Amino acid sequence: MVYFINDIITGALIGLLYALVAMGFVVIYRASKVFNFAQGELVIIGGFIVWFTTMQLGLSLWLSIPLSLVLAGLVGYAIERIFLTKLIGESVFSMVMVTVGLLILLRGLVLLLFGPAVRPFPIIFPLKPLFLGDMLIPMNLLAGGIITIVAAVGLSWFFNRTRSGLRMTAVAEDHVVASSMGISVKGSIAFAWVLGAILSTIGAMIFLSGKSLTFLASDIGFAALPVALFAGLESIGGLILAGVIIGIAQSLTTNYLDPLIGGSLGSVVPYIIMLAILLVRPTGLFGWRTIERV
Amino acid sequence: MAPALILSAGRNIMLELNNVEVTYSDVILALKGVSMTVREGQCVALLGGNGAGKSTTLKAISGTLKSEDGTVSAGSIVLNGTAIQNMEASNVVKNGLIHVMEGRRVLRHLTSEQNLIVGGHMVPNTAELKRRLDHVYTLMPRLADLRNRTSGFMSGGEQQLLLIGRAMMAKPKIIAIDEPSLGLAPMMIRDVYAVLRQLKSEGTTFFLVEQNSAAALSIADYAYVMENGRIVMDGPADKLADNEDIKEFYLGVTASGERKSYREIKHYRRRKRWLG
Amino acid sequence: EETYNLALLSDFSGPYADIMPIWTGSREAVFDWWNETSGKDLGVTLNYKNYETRYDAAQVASLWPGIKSELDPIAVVGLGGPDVAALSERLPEDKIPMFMATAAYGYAWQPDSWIFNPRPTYSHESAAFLAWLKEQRGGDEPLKAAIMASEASPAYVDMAKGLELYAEEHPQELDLVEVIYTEVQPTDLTAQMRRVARAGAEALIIQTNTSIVVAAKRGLQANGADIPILMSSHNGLPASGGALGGLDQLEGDYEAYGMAVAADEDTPARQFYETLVAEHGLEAPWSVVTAMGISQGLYTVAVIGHAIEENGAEGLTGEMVREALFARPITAEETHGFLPTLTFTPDAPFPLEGLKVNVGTVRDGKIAIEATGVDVPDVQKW
Amino acid sequence: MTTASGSAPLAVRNATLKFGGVTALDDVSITVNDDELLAIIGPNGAGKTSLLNVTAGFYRPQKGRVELSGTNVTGLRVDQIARRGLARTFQGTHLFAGQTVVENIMIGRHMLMKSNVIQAFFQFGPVMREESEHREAAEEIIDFLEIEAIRSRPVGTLGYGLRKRVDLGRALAQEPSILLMDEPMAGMNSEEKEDLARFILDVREARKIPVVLVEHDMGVVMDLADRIVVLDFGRVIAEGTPDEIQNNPAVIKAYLG
Amino acid sequence: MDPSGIFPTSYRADRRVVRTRWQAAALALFVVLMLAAPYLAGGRIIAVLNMMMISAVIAVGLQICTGYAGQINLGQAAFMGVGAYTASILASKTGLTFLLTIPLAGFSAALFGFLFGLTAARIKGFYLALTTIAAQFIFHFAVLNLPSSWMGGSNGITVPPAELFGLRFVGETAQFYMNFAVAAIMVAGAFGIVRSRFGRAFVAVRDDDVAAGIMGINVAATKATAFLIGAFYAGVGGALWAYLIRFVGVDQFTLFHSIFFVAMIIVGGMGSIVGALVGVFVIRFIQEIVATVGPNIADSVSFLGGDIVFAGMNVILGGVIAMFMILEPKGLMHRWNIIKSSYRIWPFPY
Ligand SMILES: Nc1ncnc2c1ncn2[C@@H]1O[C@H](COP(=O)(O)OP(=O)(O)OP(=O)(O)O)[C@@H](O)[C@H]1O
Ligand SMILES: Nc1ncnc2c1ncn2[C@@H]1O[C@H](COP(=O)(O)OP(=O)(O)OP(=O)(O)O)[C@@H](O)[C@H]1O
Ligand SMILES: CC(C)C[C@H](N)C(=O)O
Ligand SMILES: [Mg+2]
Ligand SMILES: [Mg+2]
Repeated sequence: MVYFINDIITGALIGLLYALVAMGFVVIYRASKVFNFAQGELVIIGGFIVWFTTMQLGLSLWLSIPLSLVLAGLVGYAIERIFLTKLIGESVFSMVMVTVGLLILLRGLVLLLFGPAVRPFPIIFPLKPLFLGDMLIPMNLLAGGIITIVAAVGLSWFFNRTRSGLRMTAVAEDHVVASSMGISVKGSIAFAWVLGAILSTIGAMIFLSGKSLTFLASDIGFAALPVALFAGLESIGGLILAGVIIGIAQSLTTNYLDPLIGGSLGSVVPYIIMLAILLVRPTGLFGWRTIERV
Repeated sequence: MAPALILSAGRNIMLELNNVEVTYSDVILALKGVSMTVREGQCVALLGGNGAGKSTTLKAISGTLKSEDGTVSAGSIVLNGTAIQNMEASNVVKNGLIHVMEGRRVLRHLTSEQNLIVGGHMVPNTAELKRRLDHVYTLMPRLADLRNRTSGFMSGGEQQLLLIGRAMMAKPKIIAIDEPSLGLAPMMIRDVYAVLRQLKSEGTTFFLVEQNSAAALSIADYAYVMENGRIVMDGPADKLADNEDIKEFYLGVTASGERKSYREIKHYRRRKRWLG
Repeated sequence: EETYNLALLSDFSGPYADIMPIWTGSREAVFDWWNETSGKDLGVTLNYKNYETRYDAAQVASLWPGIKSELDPIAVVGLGGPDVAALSERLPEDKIPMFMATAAYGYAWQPDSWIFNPRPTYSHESAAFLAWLKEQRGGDEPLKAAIMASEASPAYVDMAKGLELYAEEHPQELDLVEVIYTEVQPTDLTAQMRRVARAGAEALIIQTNTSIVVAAKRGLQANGADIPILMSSHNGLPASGGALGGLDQLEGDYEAYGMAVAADEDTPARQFYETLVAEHGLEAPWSVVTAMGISQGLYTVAVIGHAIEENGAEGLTGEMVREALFARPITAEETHGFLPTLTFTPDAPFPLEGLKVNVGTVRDGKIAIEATGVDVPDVQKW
Repeated sequence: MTTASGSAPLAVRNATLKFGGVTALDDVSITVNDDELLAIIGPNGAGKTSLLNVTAGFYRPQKGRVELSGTNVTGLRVDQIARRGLARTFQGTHLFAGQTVVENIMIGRHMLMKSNVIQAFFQFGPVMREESEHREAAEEIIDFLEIEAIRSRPVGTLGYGLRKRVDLGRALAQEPSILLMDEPMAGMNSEEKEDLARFILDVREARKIPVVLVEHDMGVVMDLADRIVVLDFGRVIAEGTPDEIQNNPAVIKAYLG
Repeated sequence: MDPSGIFPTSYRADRRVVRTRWQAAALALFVVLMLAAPYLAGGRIIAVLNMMMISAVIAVGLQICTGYAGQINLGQAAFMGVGAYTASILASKTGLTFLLTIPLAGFSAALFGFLFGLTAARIKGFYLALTTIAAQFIFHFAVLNLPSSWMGGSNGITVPPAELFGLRFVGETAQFYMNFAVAAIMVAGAFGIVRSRFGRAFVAVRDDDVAAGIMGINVAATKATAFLIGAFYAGVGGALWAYLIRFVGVDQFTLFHSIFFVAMIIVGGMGSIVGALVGVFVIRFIQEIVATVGPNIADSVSFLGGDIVFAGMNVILGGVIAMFMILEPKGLMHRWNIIKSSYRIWPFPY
């Protein structure tokens, strides 16, 4: 029973990590209507930046973490400048497809810059787990869970309650309308990518702390995707619930069902849950409903 | 053209189009050298048949052509001394022009009031924002009733009102508005025009594209008529309202001043085109 | 003077890109060495060319026709599972054999193969290790072990399948307490490692990749569990140690495979490596990957040498090379002790008899040979 | 008004439609008789479009029913209702913007065509014949609406007025037995309105189909309509001939001003 | 749009794909060149052409589903996989001839695609696009976890050569003709479909599904049909793939492969069959160039390791796709059409 509860807690925390990565998707979507397929790549880039500042430059964590976040933001900004700015005014679809190109491109660039080697990743959160009686909670996931919740609450306040947030919402609705009202679509998208890159870097730190880093780490992007859809692409607060549900479901499947069937249903379960919810609510739990009017 | 000069004498030019050409998709030439002048405080109407290029003119001014693969391929557009052809739409707004687009483009998932707030996003403080909201609501009480309605679900006319209100929120120097009366009930048209007149009296300049020529000419100081991407006629509004052809084709009254009956129209139709 | 071509398949950018430069550098050094020594005597030059397949069957399949027409190779020097998958049906038709370096695969365990491994399957290797470990431990109860696998590659699943069958058939030897499937880049294995520890595992087999070793190691550390991990050649001690930030992290863990362990000891293999470094421009460090590359090169040239002795230097074909492989054993001397004496038969793609496994470990932060010539137990085909 | 309601081409009975707290239709009943042009007018937000939407099956009323020639079609999908002979044009445009005028009109004929995917794949003779036949019908409509010149222009590049005409053409291509039009005249100048008015009258003459017209241009409505229904706040507040309506004080107060 | 001076005189003529003598001549020349290719070109080129033709079948299917019907599909590789597995299982277990296995592969993929298409009745836009990724994962899971006697599990399945009347289609040349024949039929069929009432219904659903419904088009069924057809093409392509590679394994059909198919139709241009073909050519061509030229560059420039090849390929391909979207968001065919129409009205700009 203790183990069962522990599995639920760990699952929920992993789910929150997914939610954090998914927040990268959502933030970019929420401020620009662009679905960023290259989100997983942003996670690796963040990872490599952290690796570079700690392992290569040898900076202490206190220095390297803020430095990495700034660098990540710059990378996000650069990507936006190079690839997306020129497309403002074109269909959103084109922008989304640019991110498909980016997915392939960034993967190659990471390889070119950092090579394929498996790199040690710094230990950012203590390796010793937290023991609660018989239960054990990995520190990185615990810290990640807290960060996720704080970030989600903060960002959803920002998007829903502040004037800037509303401006970005307008961009997400309709680029042309937003810019015809004097809202800088460029600024909104740039902000989104900076934020998306920073969130991804935080995600990378939690995900990879004390482990190893290769470009395969980008898979977490697609692991987090169901969480984003489950919550609905416009909902930041909803990610918490979605992450917890999916994380628990996945953990229980991996721990109790997979040994029985001898397969890895665990990795598919998030997608199955996502499909199920979308069939009931086609835009996720809290996403904007499609408006059809004639 | 003398009266026009008199009318506009002493007023600054706010918006000027010089031989503007607009090309869509690199091949379709939609405006073929259009020149116009809008002076401060004036209301200038742009009339013309379907496909004449009226909306294209507005889009060229406001910088929203790009999303339809169009560009200003020649000529210049000057707003308050700044050249704005092919400028990004959001910067045109910063220069004081708001374009109320055709097609009822409300921010559909936001409520009516949120739409208005976004419209006033450049307002520096909350008190001022509140004041402008109230101003909109007093001029258009219907919007006050609808303030919490998701704008995407509102009726066509309601959305039209919202767009006008949203433009007002930015307190622009000049509003370029595309067919404000489109889809409005007769009473509502009167109300909307009353609002426009009110704004005009408060000093807002208008660039007005209309099909409802009667309404447009009733408020406009000066009017241009466009056909096929060219200006074919222009003059002070009252002058144009007396023009025979304008009467027949835009105001729907016969030369004798009577309204024609739609039932009486025969199978043959007189087709007369101005050659530009 | 005859020239023959070898096609070298490599993965410079897939999952094994990290070890590829060393691997292919080593085998190329062997070919250079051979050209300058035996090749000169026999009047034969081996010309080789690397092809980037990124460990992707589709890429292999699409490159293959071009390789064939461009190079007309007498043998392919292969890389891993995807090559086998993509070419096992094509090579018999094109009559070109392929020589691998890695352990073999259960799914390719067919008679009349054209693809050959000098080592038995991964499951053979892990079973041998476990048998050895049990002996070390003493006692009669079966050894409890767990294995990590992944569905990311058929080869990974194969590792688990083979060992599962072995455990089933030898219940007195091995009790496989956990078979855990995970991603190639796992999020967190703390929970899984607790399961392993709870089950009382005495060894953890991870023959997949480095990332899983690292995550598992961290998971074990988090649980305060000290269970030795067995790694294979391609994710062995140096690679995993590097990814963990130091070999010392792997103190007491093992690697085991059917070829020489790249330890500090002075062995014939080590000496041959030094020759290659000194005289043939080899730049790779002395590591298991280097050993893999050299052993692959050595048995390949040995077979080609046999074929030339048999058929003369002229008109050598892939078919003759394959015949030569079966015709006589490749002795341990010929491979400078990198490999045991190999006796191939048409029954299997790897030698079924005389198989030996070496075990390496980390002692005092250094790689050391723990055991040599460990017998491989009888693993049934699965 | 006198036709036995059982066989009226279209009847909406006691329809009530609510969206959350908003009542778009409140117990609305209308009947459209054979070969009649019924106009629906009312202030903005009165529920005119909603009424058409309920009729076309786009919204499902909470109460009440919709009958086409006496058969109950409430709850059917829009396409099923369209196949039962109801066509409509839209407020604003809902054309297929990337397609040419001909293609838009051919889409209107989709449901009248019968070929299946396999035939289409192999392009057998019958498919080609069917295509040609329907293309001919489409061309007739193009001729009729006098849009030959823009036949192969993508609709997205047309001005509003022409789009409205294409919209009508597409509805006609469905060979409907009843036609609903939502503000067809909006955005037109009087010359264009005259053209369209003529087309509407011609349609009735040639096809003898009843038309339901929602329109704000009183000139058009008064001239064309046989009968007018006035909606306000989702309720029918008046019904009658143009003359009756023009002088109805409730209508003047709510709508005409 | 037509070149100037072409006035079709019948509706049938107006529907033709090949409209001018030049086009007919170009097409004929192309066919002749293709038929002669095995005698003109080396093995590598034939291998590349084989890949291109198979990709073409799959990309054309995706074009119908995504470019025409607007249902973004990131599961095309999974559908291809279903086809490949079906053909492999049928061929290896029942010894059925490829004349049957190829269409059956198409049908089984179509069934799988149809099931996903049904979800399109409710789920729309990006949500749908992203749910098709689920197809990918579910396919993967199913193959790996169903008893391995069914689909070979992780071991994959080896495929016997395609055979007809005792004639074995092995070797590049024989397979080349088989692929060419199938690809030609499939592409011709695609032209038929997109110009039929179905093609128009797809476009209608894509442009405005509300209006499409009111036109009497069953929107849900149409979307499902689009998926069905797209998946059918993928299945046929998968079967050809299986016969070419002679081995199918689950990692030949990953999300990455799907993304590449999407890239092909983007580069070529959405909503155009020819565009899909152009896109296949461009993407595959770049892939091959990088794969062949890359190692040589790496060899001659010593400080570049062999590892730049794939990395470089990704950078170039990703860069090309991104650049395409930035410079030519509507794809190559769009540019071509503009060139054509400006040529038509040249020298007058209007
Ligand atoms: N995106 C576009 N691409 C190509 N041509 C276009 C595009 N938009 C408009 N046009 C063409 O430009 C011309 C002018 O169109 P515009 O929309 O400005 O007309 P309008 O005067 O506003 O007409 P309406 O009163 O019908 O709204 C028309 O002939 C139209 O076909
Ligand atoms: N889907 C919906 N959800 C919520 N409210 C709706 C919805 N559809 C319509 N409404 C509301 O119902 C009322 C009637 O709308 P409707 O579109 O029928 O008006 P209308 O008579 O056509 O007006 P107009 O002349 O302006 O087009 C409006 O107040 C509108 O806001
Ligand atoms: C070194 C690697 C290529 C080993 C891998 N497990 C294989 O497929 O054989
Ligand atoms: Mg217009
Ligand atoms: Mg309406």
